[in-house]
Amino acid sequence: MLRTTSKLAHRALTASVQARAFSKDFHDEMAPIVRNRPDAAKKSLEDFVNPPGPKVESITLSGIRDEVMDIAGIPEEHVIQRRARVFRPAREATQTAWNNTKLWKIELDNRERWDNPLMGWSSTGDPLSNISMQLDFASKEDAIRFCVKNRWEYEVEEPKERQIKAKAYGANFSWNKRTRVGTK
Amino acid sequence: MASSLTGLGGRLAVKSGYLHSLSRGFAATAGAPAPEKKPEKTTYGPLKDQDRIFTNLYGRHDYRIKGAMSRGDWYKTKEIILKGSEWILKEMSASGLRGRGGAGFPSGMKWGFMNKPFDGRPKYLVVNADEGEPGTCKDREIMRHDPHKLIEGCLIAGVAMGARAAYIYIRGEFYNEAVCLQEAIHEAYQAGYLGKDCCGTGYNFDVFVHRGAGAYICGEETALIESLEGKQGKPRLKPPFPADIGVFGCPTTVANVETVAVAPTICRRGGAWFASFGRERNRGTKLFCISGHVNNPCTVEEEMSVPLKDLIERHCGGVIGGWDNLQAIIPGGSSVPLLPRSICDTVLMDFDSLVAVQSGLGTAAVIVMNKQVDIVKCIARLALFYKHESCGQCTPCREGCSWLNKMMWRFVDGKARPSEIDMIWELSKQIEGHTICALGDAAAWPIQVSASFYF
Amino acid sequence: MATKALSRVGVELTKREVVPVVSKNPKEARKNVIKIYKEFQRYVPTIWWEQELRDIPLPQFRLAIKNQFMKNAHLTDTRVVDRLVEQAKLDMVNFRMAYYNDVHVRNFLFRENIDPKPADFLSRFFAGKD
Amino acid sequence: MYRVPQLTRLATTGARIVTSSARGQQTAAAPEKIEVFIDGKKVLVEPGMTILQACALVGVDIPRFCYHDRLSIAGNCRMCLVEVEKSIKPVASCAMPVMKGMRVKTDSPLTKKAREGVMEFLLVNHPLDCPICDQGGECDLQDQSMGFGSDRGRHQNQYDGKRAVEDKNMGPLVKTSMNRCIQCTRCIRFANEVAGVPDLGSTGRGNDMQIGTYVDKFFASELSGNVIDLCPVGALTNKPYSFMARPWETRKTESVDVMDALGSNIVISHRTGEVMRIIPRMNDDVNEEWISDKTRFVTDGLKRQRLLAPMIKEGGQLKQVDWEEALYVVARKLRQTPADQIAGVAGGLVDTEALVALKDLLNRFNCENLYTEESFPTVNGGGIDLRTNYIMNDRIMGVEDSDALLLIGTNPRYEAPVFNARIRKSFIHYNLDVGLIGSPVDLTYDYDHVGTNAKALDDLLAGKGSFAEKLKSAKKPMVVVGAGVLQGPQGAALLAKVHQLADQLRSKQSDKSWKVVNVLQRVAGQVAALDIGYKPSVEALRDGKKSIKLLFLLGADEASVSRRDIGSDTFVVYQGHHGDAGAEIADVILPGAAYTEKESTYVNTEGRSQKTLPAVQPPGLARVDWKILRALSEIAGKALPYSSIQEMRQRLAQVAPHLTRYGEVQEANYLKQSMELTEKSSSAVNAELKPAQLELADFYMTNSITRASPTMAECVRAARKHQQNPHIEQPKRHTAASAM
Repeated sequence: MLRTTSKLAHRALTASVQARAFSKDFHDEMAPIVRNRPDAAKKSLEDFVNPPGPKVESITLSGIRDEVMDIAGIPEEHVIQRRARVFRPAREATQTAWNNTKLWKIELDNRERWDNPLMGWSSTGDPLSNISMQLDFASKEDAIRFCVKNRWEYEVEEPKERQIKAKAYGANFSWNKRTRVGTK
Repeated sequence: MASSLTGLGGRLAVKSGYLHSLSRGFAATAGAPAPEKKPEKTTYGPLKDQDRIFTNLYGRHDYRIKGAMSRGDWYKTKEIILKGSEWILKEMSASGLRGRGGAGFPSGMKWGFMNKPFDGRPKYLVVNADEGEPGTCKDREIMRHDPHKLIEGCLIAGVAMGARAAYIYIRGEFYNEAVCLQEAIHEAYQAGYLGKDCCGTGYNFDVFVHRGAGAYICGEETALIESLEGKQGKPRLKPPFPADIGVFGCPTTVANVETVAVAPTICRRGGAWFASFGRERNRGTKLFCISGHVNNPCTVEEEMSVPLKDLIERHCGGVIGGWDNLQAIIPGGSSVPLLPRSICDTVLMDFDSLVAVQSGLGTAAVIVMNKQVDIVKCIARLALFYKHESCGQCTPCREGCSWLNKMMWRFVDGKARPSEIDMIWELSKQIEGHTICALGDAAAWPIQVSASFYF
Repeated sequence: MATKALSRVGVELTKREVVPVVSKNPKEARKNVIKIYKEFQRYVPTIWWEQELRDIPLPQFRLAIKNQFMKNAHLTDTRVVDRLVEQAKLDMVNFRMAYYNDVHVRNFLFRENIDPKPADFLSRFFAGKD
Repeated sequence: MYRVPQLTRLATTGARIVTSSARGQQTAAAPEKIEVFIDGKKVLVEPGMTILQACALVGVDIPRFCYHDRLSIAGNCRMCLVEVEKSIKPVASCAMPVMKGMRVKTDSPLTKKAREGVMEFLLVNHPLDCPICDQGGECDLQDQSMGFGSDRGRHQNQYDGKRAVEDKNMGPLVKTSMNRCIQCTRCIRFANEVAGVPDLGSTGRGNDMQIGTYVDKFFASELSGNVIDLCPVGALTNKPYSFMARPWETRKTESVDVMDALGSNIVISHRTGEVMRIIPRMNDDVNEEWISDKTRFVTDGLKRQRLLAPMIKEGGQLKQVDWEEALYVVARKLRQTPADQIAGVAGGLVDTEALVALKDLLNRFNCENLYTEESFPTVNGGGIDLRTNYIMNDRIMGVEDSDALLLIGTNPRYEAPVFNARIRKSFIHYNLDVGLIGSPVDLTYDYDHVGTNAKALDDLLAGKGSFAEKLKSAKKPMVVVGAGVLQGPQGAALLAKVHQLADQLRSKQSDKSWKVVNVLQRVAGQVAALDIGYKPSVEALRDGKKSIKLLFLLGADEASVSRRDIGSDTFVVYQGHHGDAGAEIADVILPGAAYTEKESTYVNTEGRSQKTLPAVQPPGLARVDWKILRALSEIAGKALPYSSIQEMRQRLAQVAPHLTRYGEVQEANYLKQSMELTEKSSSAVNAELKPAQLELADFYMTNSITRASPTMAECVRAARKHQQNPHIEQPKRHTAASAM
């Protein structure tokens, strides 16, 4: 008896919770729609592209591009002394898919890492060490552009393209070639 | 005979119309020209005694060369050979013979594939005598009681395709049959029919017997080739087809024992004679092996297109408990879907009519099940068979067959949920058509069909 | 800094259209810079006195402030200049409100408590791995 | 000896043009391409390619398990099924050749359904080990099950159970977990085709099919580790690395291997400043995608026996000091010792930067006594003055074009396993004929054994024997001589003979860029050392021929110079990374960095300069080698003019420009001059050509890093035990002596 009631109570509770939860997203007769901002209106794509408001006249700048890097606050040793390697990652030898090799990456020269002698936590003196893990570029030019912007010296490593040579299943059974397969 | 598996591949192909066009092409070139078309027969069977090809099917006579010659074997073989490959192929095409191993591919055409210009590789005929299909016992009868028909057939087929040698891959369990066959080959060599300058024609031809090690999958032609080469009997992918790269990397035709064994008689009596039996595109006579719940299980030569009911009533003394006690029939060995009772009344035993009822002629091994049978258990037993015989090379068959097997036995024990009936049907669909060879298909079909009829 | 920056590999000279932040042209930007610069120089004696920085001669202190501005003299992008001006204004507030105290000033303007990083090869070699 | 940069440069470009035009002709002669449509996209494909390859051309990755680019096609996993128009069944794209006008759909519902079906079957018997599986995170099955797997299994585990397979013991390198195996047979094909040891195979059939070594035994191959990479699931994993790290936790540094002279490209996985493992990086010109077991499993050797701090010997005991003190002591010695009593010896693992720095340093003290531990004949054929004499002129790739290969006194199987795999590939696919002069060893392929003595070369020169015929009729013959047999007094004469033979073969060549003569070096640093002018022999130092008072050992660990040779009053400075033979005799030890810890240049045996990148920091107080020398120079008062790696590279380019053209091979073009300088002798060279590494147990420990590695020690033990097993049959190879 007790079990049934508790069950019922539980069901009622969940129902009410659900109703409340749903009322946020769906119109429900039980819960009237409350508008917090009466002037809210749906924006169109055009509104985002050309936002309404006073137009600011653009100015023409001539001079050094990416001058903003001067005030980016990056310590000088991470700008001047860094060398970047622009490369396309090799296919993981442990896997056969090629999709991860279709992008370009940047890797900066390796800086000091050390272990905490007590806990074994590892640290690095390099705030940019994650770049090769986090940044993907669609093309070499993009990656170079990024290096240029950050004023890193860079070198581009051209990837070793794989060669696709025609291969035939029939070669396994060839009568006069050494490609004959002996074991399965 | 596992090569009947390929029959089911053929069945698929027929569905798509592929084989239709092939057979039509074949009929147009080989069949008589349209104007004097004979009226088609409407009733088929029983076969008259004088039309039987395998006259020592029951072993009542001598199987050796003397007895064989008294039954007409090796008669004018030299003349047949001297008529040449073209003529033999023409007769074979005219006879309308379709492969007896199950696939039912027109033999004349198949043998003709081998007539490619010589590229330095010898050609081989491989005779598939690995008769492992549950319910099938026709090749065994030929090999132990009429081996000379097979050997002469090897020679004639070999000449037709320009083969250097024939390998007869005989099932390992057929010890006595291999002995008989080897004995017969020995006799043929001694009589000068085989070896160098066979029958005095100047043609060199050898026949070798290779005993298998007892794997059902070795009845699949490419697995058979692998096994013949001394490797594990695991099927190859196609293409390349054996006619291109076969045994030892050379062009090869793999033919069933019965197909090869009927060839000499066709050549002697003419393709037209053979074509006078059976319906169009299903010509000739055929060995039927009837087993299961009939009063008198037997192997019998009958005309193609004989009604299933006639076959059982006439030769086997009917179903145990009477025709009304019939539950289902597997018409062509374990790898074809079974027929429920209602279809059995009228269906004709040939390639096309069985395909029309979603089954197949296979090896024409008719397995009769009456109503005393637990059909689910029967199917489960088949699933166990296929699980045991799967070669393990490709994923769907390796994993699927054992899964199906486990599920089927749960069905037998009643430990399954009704929803699993649909699931097993889906699983069998996942196996079918995704495997290297047709064993996966063969394992899937009985379950598929029974899932739709009986569960 | 300026020459160094120019000599870097990637820096390119361009001409392009941008949306201004505050100043519409370099002239205006320059005016803003000078304005805040003057403000600083006027306020320097106050800091110098209040923050107990009298051990540093006042002209030197003025020079340090000037250096801070001259450090960025090479900038041409008005938006960057605007941003630096805003930063200077904020510094000004910090001074006025005494959020900066003498230690900040000494470190910031005179690098007093900051050890220089080893510059030559040998000292870098002895100091660490890079 | 420094080369004239301009000349070499001109010569190279000329040669490059030749090769490229030759290649151009080849493509022109290629058969007409056929047109197929992949997902509606037209692509022109060479006839004979498979659908899967055609898809790869347009960048469509077909999921696969059994197919591997460098193995034969098996077609058994069925994951690569695609829909082809006009075919009712989906076809296995890995084995199906393309046909004209074929329309392939790689993303159709039929294709997807087929793959989903296969995936479900694969997962039925695959254990849910992912959380504890070493392959987790880099598992093809895991990845593809995200794409094609169901969110829940339909397998009734409680009734039907999963397959359980006993794990196999394949030795100390490859860990097996056979429950996870999906029977793709990649490992079997690798062992049989690439490694050439038919140790792996399948037993049983159907669901009971198992992959294994048939009987419980060591997977005795020098390339065995590659099956770990090949395995698309976690059935074969790295035993020393097991449960060490997850792939997503590690950082990967692309680098170059130094265990042999090939310079195999590798990726170093490291975490928390520790090298976790080494895996290969694809480079078709060098190592395809294989690496040897030594390369892969040496990682634990990098952590043991390391020199962590500078040390000075005081009263026979080495005492730890700081860098200032150690460098000061060495600098003082350097200043005090007369120039002709100073000598430097470089070992085989030393990088080019350090070699140049040491040479520059000693040169500043007017010392020219710079030697390499590995010796090489200096007199004949221009000796080491001409680069053709000591590099592999026809390149590693050249083996694939070659049609007859003569190996002289080398056992490439253990000296350069990946090169040997390339020879085997050429043997299998391009019908390469191989001949061997030297100890009859198992090379994993058939060869004509021409003789064990160098006298056999004279027979070849005279055109006697069946292999001489083969060499003569070959369009592109290659002669590869092992650097091992060129050591010692007979080396020069032997090299002259080799040149004579090569010249004879070359005279018939139409392709003048084909050089025939090739040297297979044994150590990674040798070509660079010779390029920048080290004298390749320490003979001069032995037996007190020179009174050396200050000996600078730069990573020289092969005990080529012992205390006995130099006398007890010689001050020995050892700079290197491992406490091995060199450190043993040292008075001062300067701890250096191993190849995983520095950015450095190595030139491989074909003259290809490649770059290592630092994965981790040198341990303890150890420093990058060239920086130590640079610091020493400054303390000694003659500072070297480079203090950053860029400046160092500029110096390298100054010394020899090819050293900084990374990834490229600098061709050597003074063959004619070399021939003119060769002293032709008609007398036969009587020397037994016996390479140092004859069997697998010899392979594992060849340098200071491998000698420090417990894994390698275990391998040696396993290989010896394997050798003694009376029940193991060696694979049959046709190595009959060619009929003379």
